[in-house]
Formats: sequence, structure tokens, C-alpha cells
Amino acid sequence: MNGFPWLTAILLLPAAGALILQVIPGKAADLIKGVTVMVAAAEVVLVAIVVHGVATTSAIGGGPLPMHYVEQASWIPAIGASYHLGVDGVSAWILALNAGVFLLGALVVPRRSTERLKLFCGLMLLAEAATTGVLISLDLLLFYVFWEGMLIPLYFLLAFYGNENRGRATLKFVIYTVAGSLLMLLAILYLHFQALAGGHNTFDLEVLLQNPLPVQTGVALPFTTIPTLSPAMFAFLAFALAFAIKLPMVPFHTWLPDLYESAPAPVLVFFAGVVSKMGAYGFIRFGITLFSGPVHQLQPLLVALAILSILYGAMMALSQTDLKRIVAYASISHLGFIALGIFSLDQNGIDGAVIQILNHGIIIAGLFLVVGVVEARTGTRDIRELGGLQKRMPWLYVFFLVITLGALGLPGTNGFVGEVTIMLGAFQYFWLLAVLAGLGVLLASWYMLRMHQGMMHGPVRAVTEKVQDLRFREGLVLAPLAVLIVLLGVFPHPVGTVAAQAVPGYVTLADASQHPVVVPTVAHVSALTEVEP
Amino acid sequence: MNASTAALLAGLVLLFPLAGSALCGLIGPVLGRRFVNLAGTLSIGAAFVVTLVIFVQVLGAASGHQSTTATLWNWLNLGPGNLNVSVDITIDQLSVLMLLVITGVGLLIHVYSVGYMEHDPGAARFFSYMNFFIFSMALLVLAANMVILIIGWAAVALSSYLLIGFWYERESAVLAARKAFITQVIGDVALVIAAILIFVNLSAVPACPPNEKCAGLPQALHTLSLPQIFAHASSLGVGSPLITLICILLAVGAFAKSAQFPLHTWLPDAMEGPTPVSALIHAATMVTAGVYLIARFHSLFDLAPIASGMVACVGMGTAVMAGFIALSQVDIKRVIAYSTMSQIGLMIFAVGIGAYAAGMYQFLLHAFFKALLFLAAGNVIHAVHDEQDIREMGGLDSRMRVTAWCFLVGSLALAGFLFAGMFSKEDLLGFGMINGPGSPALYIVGIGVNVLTGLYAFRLYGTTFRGEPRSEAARNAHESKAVMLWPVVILAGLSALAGWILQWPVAFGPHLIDAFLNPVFTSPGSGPIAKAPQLWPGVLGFVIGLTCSLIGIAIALRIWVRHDLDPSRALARPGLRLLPRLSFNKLYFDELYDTLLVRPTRALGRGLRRVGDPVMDSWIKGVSDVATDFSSVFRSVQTGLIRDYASYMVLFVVIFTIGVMLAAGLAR
Amino acid sequence: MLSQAMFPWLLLTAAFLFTLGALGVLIRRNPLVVFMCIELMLNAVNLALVGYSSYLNSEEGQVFAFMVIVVAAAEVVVGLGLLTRVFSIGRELDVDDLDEMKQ
Amino acid sequence: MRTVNALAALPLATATPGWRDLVGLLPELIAAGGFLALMLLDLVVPPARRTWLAVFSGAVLVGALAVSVWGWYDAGSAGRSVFFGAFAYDRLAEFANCVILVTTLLTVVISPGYLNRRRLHHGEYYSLLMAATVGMMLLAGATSLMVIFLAIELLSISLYILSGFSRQEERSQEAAVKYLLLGSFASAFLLFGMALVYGETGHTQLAQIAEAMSRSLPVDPLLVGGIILMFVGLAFKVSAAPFHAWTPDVYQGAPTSVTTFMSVATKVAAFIVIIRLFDDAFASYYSRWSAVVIAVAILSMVVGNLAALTQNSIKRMLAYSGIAQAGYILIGVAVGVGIPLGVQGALYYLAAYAFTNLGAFAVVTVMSGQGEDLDSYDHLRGLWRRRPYVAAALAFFLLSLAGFPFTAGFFGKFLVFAAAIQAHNVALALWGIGTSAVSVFYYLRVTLIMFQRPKEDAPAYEWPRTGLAGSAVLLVTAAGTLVLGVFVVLVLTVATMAQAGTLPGT
Repeated sequence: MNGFPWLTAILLLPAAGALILQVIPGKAADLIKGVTVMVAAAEVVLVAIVVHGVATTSAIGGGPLPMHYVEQASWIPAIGASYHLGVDGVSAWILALNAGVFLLGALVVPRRSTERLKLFCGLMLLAEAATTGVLISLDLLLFYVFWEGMLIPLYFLLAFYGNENRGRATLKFVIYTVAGSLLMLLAILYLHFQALAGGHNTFDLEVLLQNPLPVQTGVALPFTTIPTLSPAMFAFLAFALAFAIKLPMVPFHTWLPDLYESAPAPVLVFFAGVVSKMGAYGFIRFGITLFSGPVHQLQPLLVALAILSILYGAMMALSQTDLKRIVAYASISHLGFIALGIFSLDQNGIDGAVIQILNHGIIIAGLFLVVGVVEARTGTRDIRELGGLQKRMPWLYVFFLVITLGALGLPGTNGFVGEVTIMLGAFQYFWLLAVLAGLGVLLASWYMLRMHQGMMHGPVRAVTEKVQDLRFREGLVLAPLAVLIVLLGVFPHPVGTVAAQAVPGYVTLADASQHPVVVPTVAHVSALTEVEP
Repeated sequence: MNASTAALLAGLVLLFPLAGSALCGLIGPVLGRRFVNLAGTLSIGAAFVVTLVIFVQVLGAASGHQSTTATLWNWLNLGPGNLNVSVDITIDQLSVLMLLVITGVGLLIHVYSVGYMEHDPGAARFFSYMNFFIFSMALLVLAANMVILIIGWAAVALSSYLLIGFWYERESAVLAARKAFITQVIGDVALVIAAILIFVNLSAVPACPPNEKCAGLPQALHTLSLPQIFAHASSLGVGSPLITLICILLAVGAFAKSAQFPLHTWLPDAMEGPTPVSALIHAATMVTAGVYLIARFHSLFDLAPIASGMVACVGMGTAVMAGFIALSQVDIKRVIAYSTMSQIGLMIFAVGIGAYAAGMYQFLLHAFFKALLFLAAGNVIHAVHDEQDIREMGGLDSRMRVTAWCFLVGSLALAGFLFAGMFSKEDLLGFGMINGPGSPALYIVGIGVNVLTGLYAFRLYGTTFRGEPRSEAARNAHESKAVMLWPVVILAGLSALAGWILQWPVAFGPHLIDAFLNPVFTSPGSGPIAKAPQLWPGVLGFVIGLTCSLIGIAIALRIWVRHDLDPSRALARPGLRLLPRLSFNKLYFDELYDTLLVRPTRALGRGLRRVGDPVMDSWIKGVSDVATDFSSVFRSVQTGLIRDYASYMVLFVVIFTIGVMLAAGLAR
Repeated sequence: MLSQAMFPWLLLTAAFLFTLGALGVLIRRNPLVVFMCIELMLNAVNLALVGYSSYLNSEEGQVFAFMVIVVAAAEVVVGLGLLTRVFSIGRELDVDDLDEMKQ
Repeated sequence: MRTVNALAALPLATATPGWRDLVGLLPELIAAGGFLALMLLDLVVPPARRTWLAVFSGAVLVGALAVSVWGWYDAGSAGRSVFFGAFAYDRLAEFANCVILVTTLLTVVISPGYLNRRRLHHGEYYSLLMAATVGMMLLAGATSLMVIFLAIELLSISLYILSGFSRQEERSQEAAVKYLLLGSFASAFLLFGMALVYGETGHTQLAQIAEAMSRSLPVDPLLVGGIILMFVGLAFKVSAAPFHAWTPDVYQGAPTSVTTFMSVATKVAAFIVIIRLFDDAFASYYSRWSAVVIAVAILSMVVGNLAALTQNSIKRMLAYSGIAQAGYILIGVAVGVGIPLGVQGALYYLAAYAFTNLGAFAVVTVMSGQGEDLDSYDHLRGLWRRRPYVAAALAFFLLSLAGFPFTAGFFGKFLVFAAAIQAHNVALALWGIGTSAVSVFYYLRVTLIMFQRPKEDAPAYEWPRTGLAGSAVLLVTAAGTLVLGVFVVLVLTVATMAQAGTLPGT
């Protein structure tokens, strides 16, 4: 608060860092990396201040979603787009995750082996700026600009620095994300003109939430209702597609394993830890609030997809032999949990989703760091060739054990907190969901142990014959993650309370009963025909 | 005692082992073996001392005030109507009894381990894990909130996993650890779902009976704190499907932990761990956590007769099954493991019929003699150089006298003659006579279990210690050193005397444990759920049970010690021919699960891997192909010939003009 | 002063000439002939312009026609210059030869 | 017919032109003067000093630019018609002037270096460039069919010669002939359309044409035909499919600096006049011509993007992308009647396109070395290693063409799509979305190639030093692209004002 534009600061700091890098001679690798890490650390500090502020001060703004640190300035008055920033209990911890994971990513940038290190670090910083922007913008156009802009640095990082088969992977990734988000742009425009018709020339989320879209009654059947294909429904589908691809939910996930397999370690840590959470964040912040009607009509489908992601991801993780692919599918499964929590539209569920976003970010970053270390040591990612690492790398074993337990959601680790809360929320929507999610947990312990034991236990193999244990720096990167996994497992209170102070607003917004219900009329039918390509 | 004291003491009990674990694990490898031995054992000793203090406190407390609940810190607060969990601990007779066993027996076993792990390079890791186990077990029994209980529950499973897979270079150990852990997770999930059911349904006002109008709707509590749950258990309905379901889920959790049918197959494999582990975790304490759970949730089970009946049947069934399998196993530790399974089956049966105190009584005594048996077995294994096959042993009684005597005491206690087992088993069977589903049917089965117990107990003793040595290792085996002997002796003493002491004041009446625990188990208002038998029926039952045990022992001695009775001919009869093979192959449960669950899942995974993703991103290739085709079309019309370009222009001018004219004509 | 009856015919003539020129462009391969066809099209336009102007008795059409003539002349100058340079010695006059750049 | 005849009697040529009319033409006059002066200077300036010509023309352009900026304020929001309605002195015209003059200026800046490398440095280059500029400026302001025709021919003829400017090169000659023959063919159609429009309305001034059209229902078939033919002629100039076929060949064949110039400036001028005609003068016939414009827009987006997908020549790729961009701008035009956002979007897109495409072609020009023009994708291999900033700039321009945020291209697309949605023409927007999704690939593919190592067998292309002029131009265009991508309000306000003050203003 107190006048200082904190959010602008955390938004511009990484970008400024990217600029600073340009004046450093390309030869000074240490300096370049040092500056990057410094900027990342400073960002962490700033974000910490912001999160603390969110936790301690009371939110301002009488809107349905009270915000903190609000900044508002006119941007494109002609079309009512504004530079509107704000943070609340939902985004605060994701913001912290963003900064923290990025710091880790910056720490593990291979200083010597990266060619054009300056470019690499600059792109990384730009990527962080973009993700930060996504998390704090309250204007749909601004959000979209960051959302789409996020792709640029990520694309270059992946396309330039990935391994040999990066070409197809990045192409797939770009196909999926661009296709999804362009449709979202149309939906945003639809919302804009809907509001314009209502007398508001705006893209502002808070204003758009004030006059909700008309909800059309679906055709009621036993168990579910067939949703009517109103323009609102199409708009939601466009948003949902964009978010579901980024999350990703099965069946829109196929870009992810290939991409993770080809991505360089620092990018991978950041990507898996933060970028994939943007979809979940989008669903919470925009999906369920702006489109409560369509969400409720499609809820059965959405939770079904979430469960599908959980189980499908788990089964695939069980049958992979490449460490990165195992973790990739495991992450799909876990993100399915997050989606399940969101679409339960229950406060526990959404709280759990927010908590799980943070926790999964920590866990997955740790997993990929470990995989990176092991690959660097042994030169292989094939689980069948690995084994007996516990003997050679006891410290890695300690950290990896904690991370694994977090990943399989062992009670007492942070993974459990989110999962149990999500299951509680899902149960209140439909009991079977909790049971199936439980099955997912069971499978998780199976594939995680398969991976963990396959790497660590058994007799020492040829590739693991003469590997060294973690160096101090590597331990320094992994230790905080392990500590956090345990700490947030036994004392999740801070995360929970901050999230819980914001989530009720979302739940009430997602409650369709508030919004006007219109029976489909000729006008809607014509509108429908207009929407169809 | 007041809450703060309780919090302090409980905190200490938790803290000491945790600190010990951290010390041993992190700086142990640096500071060396002595430090590890000291830190590892002293921490447990300290915890034991604190437990004694607590015990005294509880004994001294006025009746009705023995139970204290305290909050350590807030775990998660999601606002009213949502999940609100705080780290609560309860100190009452039940938890303190558990703590006594955990820390007491634990201390002995730690001391024993100092000797047993002497030559193992991973001793530091071992003690770290063991201490962590004590911590998590203590957390489990102290927890006063269901979430915290689940956390302890899982932490126990974790330490068990770590210790089973302690020798991680042995594939078999690794697999056994994984199997144990995943089985435990099944239990965890069951507990979580039970917790969710309770959270959703627990309400302050008793729920209305069906099809009846109520004045005030029940107002939901949305809590998972155990005292609350127990206080309002009735709101879940008496004998209703809901509470039955909850209790069944709880029971599933208990079965997973206590290796009851059908989740029992992990326990025998768990013997891959070092012997002290088997003694502490897979005999004395952890595997009895299931019994504790049901006893702790008695006020729910009291309301769900169907569920309790199921529990009782499963318990007795497991007792029989395990006893039967134990008859023909050849690995000394596996035999004891199955006997554990069988004895725990009896405990489960006891709590199933509502004789909670009896169940805990059996738990207490069983902890003594089973730990004794395992440690003694550990001595034997050491003596014969890590040989575990009893067919390679024999004649050890002359070579390691103390161990042999202690083992004999343990076997008698197990079989239920003279020593510990006699009291507890007869006690709970006595309850079985008049309580439980279809009583006294299960009681009769229980009598049979006595026979079985006698048989396998003394088959083990006979083949191991009596007769002639059947291997080189056995021939020049020799007694273990003091540090591994004293704990055994102490446990032998306990097994021999505990029963007499506890039973002393009142013969055939309620024993001290009963008196001590009953306040916990009497749901407010009514008395204990299970009626104790009258005096003379009790005496009668006692005599019958005892004779059965003796019969079993006698037969065993004739077959395996005096060798004047050969069962093989009897078993050769067509009807019975199958029995030995079934028993030896553990009724083929592993194979069954493998074919029914494991293989299909793996196959499904492989199938999905082959089909799933390729199908799901086939559309991308399709799109790109179409795009490229169109691209080549558009490029092919770009012939570079001026006349072609001109003709395109003319063509489209014509098309547009005609089209617009037609449209205009239609518009007219 | 043009009579009402004749005017449509005149317009048709212009259109006919225009089409003729266009067809010539499409059919003929000699660049000079193609160029002439284009001139034909322009002159068809001139015809239409002049016809209209006299029909509507407004001068603008005729002015327009003059401009067209001038511009056409300029085009011819430039065009012939280019063509002579392109189809210099040793190349027969064929627009279909100009297909080095395609696709 | 009778009513039209009555209109013909309006008194026109009574007054004589005055100073106020000349003020309206001041920028054009300055440029024209520069054109003549350049022709004379060419005779006196020694061949070694030809750069002076560039400097001189640069000075002239700056002067014209200054006057245009002044004219923006002088013309005011209403604007006024000069030379008896033959020419518009309004903000639309001045906006166009500014864009065109900046384009020419930047082209002039990069030309000497390029021409010297390619040994093409002849004096008439600048005069022809100036002549084309004059034509474009006139076109932007023209409100009379005759002026439109004259302006188009002026710029076309100059461009015919320029595209054949490299006398030695076969390709350049071929390009010139193609452009010449097809261009005059197209202007014949344009002319016939004009004749019909004139004949059916009886006027050549747009104001009166519009008035006459609004008098009657849009039913006159000859008039409709005339409108369509005029659109065809102009669509050829903006290289919109299916009248685009000449574009790739000419862009590839012409000297790169010329391509740079004509790919941007021509489009701007032609689109301005299209907006004047269709969104303003012919508005009352909207129901008739809209279908054609929409069809052309969709065709351009589809053909341009898909054909560019598999190109291996950067110049051809940019040509096809230019065709696609024309399609996007046409979206704005197609829905522009009654929806100001359409025209505003189109204008914004034009400015964005000017900077972006100019930048992209400037990179090609600046990087073209002694031997052949930089053309094949293989020439770009390893550029990112040897010339990181040039490569980054090109990547930035390509991203802008693809329509990524933080670049001008994004808001260009955004505004025209918004206009389409506002016009309830979601289908059109969806076509735009789909095609731009496709376009992402070939743009990004080039960026990737720049980062790859050059092939072993093929010798790496010899890139010349960027030089002060080159870097300056790249800097300006990149900055422009970025500014238009972030501080939208600046240019959007300008576009709004320009759209508001359009003459004849029906």
C-alpha cells in the first residue's frame, strides 16, 4: 500500500534485469549469471513483502473480489482497456511460487555450457516478468497480453536451447497454446462488447463481474443437464480450452511430455513449476467467476476430465521408463487434482487447489532438479539403467526421498494438505470423485516409489559406479525445497489462511443461482448462429 | 493434569525420538558409532522416562479427569464451515498404555539393536529410522484430531517402509518395502474417506430418524477433532448405513496396518528388514495400531454392530488362516510373523466383539512375548550366520542355553500355557463366549486357534532348538553377547510375570488393565459394551481353552521333538492331501493378487502408453498435413506466367460480378 | 448530342471492345501485342467515358478521357522501354518466357 | 437516369483556385518540387557523390513531413475540400502522408549502402522514388476519380521502372515486365469501373457521387459493376488475393530496397483510398459490395498464410505474408461502414504494418551483400550468432507480423477482430484467428533458422556490416513496432481523429 507501486515494481524488475544484462559483455559469464540471480533474489524479496502485506492488511475495493495493492491507470481509453493490477489471497502465494521457483531456475543455469548465456538469462527474466504480469493483471486485455506474451521468451528458450528433438515438441506446444489462446481473445472481445451493450466500455474484470452474463437453462436430464450452446457457453469454452491446454488436462496434454523431455533444466524447472499453474490460476480467476452459468452446466464434464487426467496421468507414469516422462505424467496427474478441486466449486476444493498449486510447484521443481542432477551425473534418464544411487549419493537420497514423499502425497508432507482438502471438496460435489481421487493417490505411491526405488535402490549399476554426491551448491538448491515440503506439510496454516480470506468471494461468484436465468429465445438462437463459424 | 502440562509432556515424548532421529541421521555418520548408539538409545530412554511421568500423572488424576486434550498449534484454518484442523494431542489411559509399550519395549529393542547392528555400516541410518518410528508411533497414539492421527498413521507406514527396505541393495527387500507401503496407502485412503464422511455428516443435533419431521435441523459441526467426533457420534445414526460405512472404512485402515485379511500379504515379506525391526514394528507396536484405532473409535463401533461383527469375523478368520499357514513355514522369522498375524487376529476379534480392554490386554502381553521371540530368533540367526531356514538348525538348546530358555518361555506364553498368553487369550475368548456375532460360534473357532497356536509354537521351538544340529552353522553356533542377551532376558521375565501380576488381585475377574482402561471404553451413561462372563462359565472356558492349548503343545512335542507321531500319513488321505501345499504356499494369496491386480494394471498402463497419446495428438499431424497440401496447391497455381495471372483476375472479376448480381437479384 | 436509343449500343460496344482487349491479353503471347490489347481496353474505356459525357452532357467525361489518353501514352513509353530491354537481342518475343520466378 | 441528369447541372467550375487550395497540397507540392530538383541535381552531382542526392531527398522528405504534421493541425477535425472537391485536405490524408513520408525517408536512408553494394547507385533512383511518393500522397488525398487515376498511374509507372532498376539482373527485368503488364491490365479494370461509376452517377467528385448514390436504393446494376471493378483495380494495388499473383514474383525480383518501399507505401496509399471510397463514398451500396470485400479478405488471409507456410525464400515469404496482412486490413474495411472501430483498426494496422514490414525488409536490405540479394533461408543460418542484434530485430518484426503481444501487429489484429465481433461477423474473426494461428509457424521457423548453424557443405552467406544508417533504421522501426505494441493510445487516438475527419464525409 502506502502509495508505492509494489506490483509495478515486481512486474518491471525482471524486465529491467533483462535490459541490464544487455550492457554486460557476453564473455563475462559469471557476471551475467550473478546479475540474473541477484535480480531473481530481489524479486523474491519484493514478492515476500507483497505476500506479507496481503496476509496482514485487509483487502480494499467493494467489488466481488476485494484486492490488495491495487493500481489502476488508463491504458487504451478508446476501448476501455486499463492498466489495472491487484493481488489477493489466491494469487499471492502463486506469485511467491513464481518468484521462488524462478530463483531456483536461475541458480541452476549452467554457466559454462550455455551458449549465448546473455540471451538465455535475458529470456528467462522476460519469461518471469510475463508470468508475473499474468498473475497480477485485473484487466482482461492486459491479462491476455501477458498470457500470450509469456509464449515469446518461452518459445525461444525451448526452441533454441532444447535437446535434439526439441523441434517437434516446441512446434506442438506452440500449435496448442496459440490456437487455444487466440480463441480466448475472441471470447474476451465478446465479453467486452457484452459489457459495452450494458453501457460499460471496459475490459476490467471487476466491472465485468458486476454485470454477469445471462445464463440459459440447460435441458434437464437425470444426473445432468444438457447445456445450451449460448454465446456465453462458447465464450467459456474458448477460455476453458486455453486454460485446459496450459494446465494441461487430458486430452489436451500431449504437448507436455515431449516438451519436458526436450527442455533444458532451468527452463524446465520454471516451466513445470510455474507456467503450468497459469492454467489453473486462469480457471480460478476468470473461468469460474465470469462464466458461472456455463461452468455449472459443464461441471460434470469438467470434473470428469479432471479425474481422467488424474488416472490417465498416473497410468502413463506407471508405464514410462524415461525419468523426465515419468515426472511429466506424474505432473499431469497432480494437476488433475488441482483441476478437480477447482471444478468442485466448493470452498474447500478451491482452497485446496490454491494450496496444491503452491505445493505442486515446489514438488515438481524438486523432482526435475533431481532428475537433472542424476542425468548430469550418469548421462542417462532410463530407469532401467539406473540403480544403487543411495549408496553413492546419500545426500541426494535424503532430499529425493522427501520430494518423493511429497509427490505421492504422504500425510505430513505438503502434498497431502492440498490433496485431502481437494478430496473433501470433490466429495461434497459427488462422493465417487473422492474415491477415484483416492485411487489416484494409490497409483501415485506406486509410480513414485517405482521411480524412486528404481533410481536409488538395488545394486550399484555400471552408470552409477563412480558418481559423486551432491556438491554444496546443488544441496543448497535442493535443501530449501525439502524443508518447505515438510514445513508446509506440518504447518500449512499461513498458506491456508491467506487463500481462505479470498476464496469465498470466488465461491459466491461461481454460484450460478445469483445470476439472471433466461429461457432461450429467438434472439439467443440467432446469436448462436452468429457465433458458429 | 492441565492442558499445558499435557502439551509439555507429550511434546517431550514426541521431541526426544525426533531429535534422536535427526541427530543419528544427519550428524551420526560423522560422529561415529558410539555417538549413534548413545543418541539412539538415550533418546528413547528419555521418552520412556517422560512416559512414566505421564503414567503416574494419569494414575494420580481423579477419576473422570484422567483424559486431557491440548492443542500444540493450528494446522489449517479454512474458515467456518470448512476444514479447520489443529495439532491436538490427547493423554488418557489408552494412549499412555500404548506409550508405555512403545517406549518401554522400544527401549529394550534399541539396546538390543546396539549389538545386533554392530557390524552393519548403516547403523546411523538404522537408529535414525528407528527413532523416527518411535516418534511417529507416539504421534499416532497421542493424536486427538483425525488428520493428525492420519499423519501419524502414515509416518508409521513410512518408517516401516524405510526399515523393511533398510538393506536396499537386496531386490527382495526393496520390493517388500514397496508392497508394505502401498498396502498402507490403501489404509490411508480408507481413513481419509472415512474422515471426509465424518466431516460432512457429523452434526450437533442427532440426525432425525427416517421419514419423520424434526423440530430443529441438525446443525453441522464440520470438525475432525476426535473428542468432538466421539461426543456427537450418535448424530451419525445408530446402526445406520452411514456409520456402518464409516466404521468399515476405519476397519479397512486397521486391517491394512494390522495385516488382517485381505490386506495381510505384506507382513511376511516385511521380515526382509533387520530382526529388531520385526520385533519392534512388525510384532510389538505398529501392527497393533489397528487394534488401537478400533479401540480408540470404540464409540463409533459401538453404534455400528454390523461393522463390528465384520471386524470380529475378519479377526478370527485371520487368526485361523495365519495359524494354519504358520504350521508349514520354514523361515524362522516368517513363522513368528504369521503367529503375530494370528495373535493380532485375536485382538481384532476382541475389539470387534466390544471387549476393547481385553484386546488391549492381549496387545500388552503379546508385545512382551512376541518381541521376546523375535529378539531370541535374532540371536539364533546371528549365531547361525544369518541362516533363517529352521531346517538348517536344530540342537541349539545346548549351544545357546539362555536364548533357548527364553525362547521356551516365549513359546509357552504364545501357546498360552502358564505365561502371558494364557491370561490374555483366555480373557478375550471368555468374552467371546457370550459376545459377538453368532456367539459362541467364533468362540469355538478361537478354541481351535489355541490348538493351532500350540502346534506351530512348539514346532518352531522343537525344530529350532531340539534334536541334532542339521547344518555346520548350527553345529558351531554359540551364545550371543550380553547386550543382545539382557533385553531378551528382561522380556522373558516380563512375559512370564506380567500376566500373574496384572491378574493377581482377582482371579478370573476383571484384571488391572480392565480396571485401568474401562473408563475410556464405557461410553457415557452405559457400561462397557461387552459383558464379561459369569464366574463359573469363565472358569469353565478357561479350563477348556487351556486344555486346547495343551493338546496343541502335546501334539507338537510328539511330532517334532519325540518324532513318535508322523502326520504325513494322516495328511496323505485324499481329503487332506491339499492342506500341506496350501499352507506352505500361504494359500496362494500373493499369486492371486498378482494376477488379479498387479499384472492387469501394468498391462493397462503399457496399453495406454501404446495407444493413448498417439491417438490424442494425431489431429495435429492431420492439421499440418492439410495445411501443407493447401500450401502446395496455392504455390502450384503461382506459375510465374503473366497470362495465367491475368486470367485469374478476369476469372474472379466475372465470378464476383455474377455473384453480386445474382445476390442482388435474389434480394429483389 | 447523342440520342437515347443509341446510347446503350455504344455502351455495349465499349464493353465488347474491353472484353476483346482482355481476351487478347489472355491469349496472345507477344508482349507487344499484349500491350496493344491493353491499349485497346483503355480506349474502350475512353469510348464509354465520352459516350457517357455526351449522354449526360457533362464535360468531366471528356476531360477524363483526355487524361486517360495522356497516361496511356506515358505507359507506352515506359512499357516499350522496358520491353525492348528485356527482350533484347537473341530472345524471341514471348511473355511465357518470363517464368524464372514462380511458386 | 433522369435524376442523375438533373444532378449534372450543378455549377462547378465557376470559381478559380486560390491559395487556400494550394495550402491543401503543400506537402505534395514540396515533394513534387523535390522530384524535379532531384532530376536536375542528378545531372550535376558527380557519380562518386551520389549520396548527396540521398541526403537532399531526405531533407525534402523531412520538410514535407513537417508540413504534413502542421497540416494535421491546420486541417482540423473537419478538414476541408480543395480544388473543387477534387482533393481532400483532411486528417486522413495527412495521416497517410506522414506514414508514407516516414516510409520513404527510411527507405532513402538505407538505399545508398545497398545500392553501392549492388552497384546500382544511379541518380534517377531518388527522383523516381520521390515521384512515386508524390503519387502516393496524391492518392491518399484524392477525392475525385480522375485524381485517383492520375495518382495511381504516377506511382505505378515510377514503380515499374524502379522494380526493373537492376539492369543487369534477369529477375529484376522480369519483375518489371510482369508488374507493368499486369499493373496496366488492372488499371484498365479500375478505369472501366470508374467510367461506369461516373456514368451512372454523372460525377467524378466523390462527394457528389456519394450524394447521388444515397439518393436511390442500391439497385443500379451498372453502378454495382463499376464499384466491383474499381475494387478489383485497387485490390490489385494492395495485392489482395485473388489479385495478388504478381506480388511474390515482383517482390522477389525487384531490388530489395525498392521492394521495401513499395511493399509498404503502396499498400498504405491504396488502402487509404479504398477506405475513402468504400467506407465513405460508396457506403450506401454497402449491402452490395460487402460480400466481395469479405470474400477477398478471407481469400487473402488463407492464400497468403498457407502459401507462405512452405516458402524457402525470405522475400517471397514476406510477399505472401504481405498478402495475408492485406486480408486482415480488409477485415477492418469490410466492416468499416457504421462501425468506426473498423476503419480505426485498419488505419492502426496500416501504421503497425508500415513499421513492421519496413523493418523486416530493411533487415533483408541491410544484410544483402555484394553477390546476390539475401533471399534463401539458408542465407539466414547462423545470423543470430554473427549479428545477434540484427537477428533479434528480425525476430521481433516477425513476431509482430505473427501478431504476438508487445508488438504493433498484435493490436492491429486485435482492433480489426474487435471490429468484426462488434459487427456480429464472428465468422470473419474466426477466419482471421485460424489463419494467424497457422501464420505463427512460418514466422517462427525463420527465427529458428537464424539460430541454427550454417550448413557445412554450403558456404555461409557473407553479411555486410550493418553500418550506421542501417542500424538507425532498424532501431527506429523496432522502436516504432514496440511503441505501437505497448502505448497503443498514441496512434489509436490519431487513427480515431483521422477516421473522424474523413472527406467527403457522408
